[in-house]
Amino acid sequence: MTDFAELTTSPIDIGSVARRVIPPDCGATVTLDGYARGFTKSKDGSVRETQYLVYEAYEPMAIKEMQKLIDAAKDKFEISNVGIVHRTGRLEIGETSVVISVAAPHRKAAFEACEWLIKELKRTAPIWKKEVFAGGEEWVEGESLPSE
Amino acid sequence: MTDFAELTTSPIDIGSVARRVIPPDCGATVTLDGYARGFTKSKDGSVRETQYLVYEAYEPMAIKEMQKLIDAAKDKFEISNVGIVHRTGRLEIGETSVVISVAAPHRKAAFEACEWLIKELKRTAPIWKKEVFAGGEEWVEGESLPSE
Amino acid sequence: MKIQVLFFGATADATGERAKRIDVLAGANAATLVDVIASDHPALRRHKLLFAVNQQYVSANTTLNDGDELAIFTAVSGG
Amino acid sequence: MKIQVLFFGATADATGERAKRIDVLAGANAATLVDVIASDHPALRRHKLLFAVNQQYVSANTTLNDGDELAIFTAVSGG
Repeated sequence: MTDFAELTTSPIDIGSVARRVIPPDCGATVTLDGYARGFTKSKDGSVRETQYLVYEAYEPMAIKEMQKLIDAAKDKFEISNVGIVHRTGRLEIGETSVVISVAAPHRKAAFEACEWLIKELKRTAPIWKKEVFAGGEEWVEGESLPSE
Repeated sequence: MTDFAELTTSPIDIGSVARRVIPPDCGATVTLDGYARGFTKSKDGSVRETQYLVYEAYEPMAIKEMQKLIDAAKDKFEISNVGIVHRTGRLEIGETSVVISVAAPHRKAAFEACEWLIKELKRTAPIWKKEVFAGGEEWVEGESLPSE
Repeated sequence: MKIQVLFFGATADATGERAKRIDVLAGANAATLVDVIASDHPALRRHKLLFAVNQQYVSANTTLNDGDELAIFTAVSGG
Repeated sequence: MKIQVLFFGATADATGERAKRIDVLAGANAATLVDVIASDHPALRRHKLLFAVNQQYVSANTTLNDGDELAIFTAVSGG
């Protein structure tokens, strides 16, 4: 019944994240489930097959940044509860990397807040993704900077 | 890996619905989880406590209408897969009544399609909700008509 | 001609039935059937009604055919 | 003054370290520390760098204080 921002090295169960944010006065939860893609586009436009991913976090700061996002979302949108769980360590293709669940009395606010939260999380949470492919690996560098 | 539209009298596991729509080329799934509210507002504006809900469906037509919505959503938005599961029968407060999961290469389309699908499902799928409260029960009549 | 009429939720409560086979003259539409049924079950008229024939939404004045399945129900409230 | 410097992902690979205590003169900022570290690990300069002091984003020219924790990393890519 409270908000939460967590990192975990274990597989994430989407349903249990969604369940934890549900207060009895709400009608809807919107959940974003991001996961490891099997194919990624390189900077030169070619598509390559990813074997697995590794996520690394600056853990205490990542938790703080996620908590800040939750506070900001609750100011900005009419929502009741937010839960964010981001996985770290090695992820196989298809495994969930991040789940964001937003409960709200009206679903429109839940959709808007969830979309805003994932956009901001990708911009500000100090977490990095390494793609491991046949013959190499590469830390992905984000496109936008937190101050932008 | 295919779309699905189902009715069930058993509890719905959100995570397993979301998992079923994930193709390997997608990066995000957006899931709407609607559930039985504990309090509802009557037409006169007063709030009353609901004890439980009963959902009834015109089953073959409900499945057809949900499948039509999936087809329309896939025409309208750049999405890969859609899963819809609606529960029928008696639901306790807090239990999930409907789950809609949309997988897409880009999350924006998944958010838009999921929001559109729940709005349309509430308008067109032949399913009715009965609220049972202390001293009575009432079939809820929708606000808008499918032809509107 | 014979029409298989189905009721759900509020219309099932209003008529006390979930399904009923009704004989009507050729040319009948959903509105005709409501008139027939409401003569026994006037409570049906308290609701704004929607119609589906063979699991497709239709308007009240769509002509029915022998063997059609006509569902009579109120505005939907799933989700 | 002593600064605890942390590296993650690409910057950990570039420096071959995850954490390093560095002694610098008062008045140093993140840019100063990058100069010190890049003299041993020039690969660090191949990246556009971001900085956090005591787990808050700061710009490269923010003056550091004794005992600060300075994280040096590339644009984030979680989610």
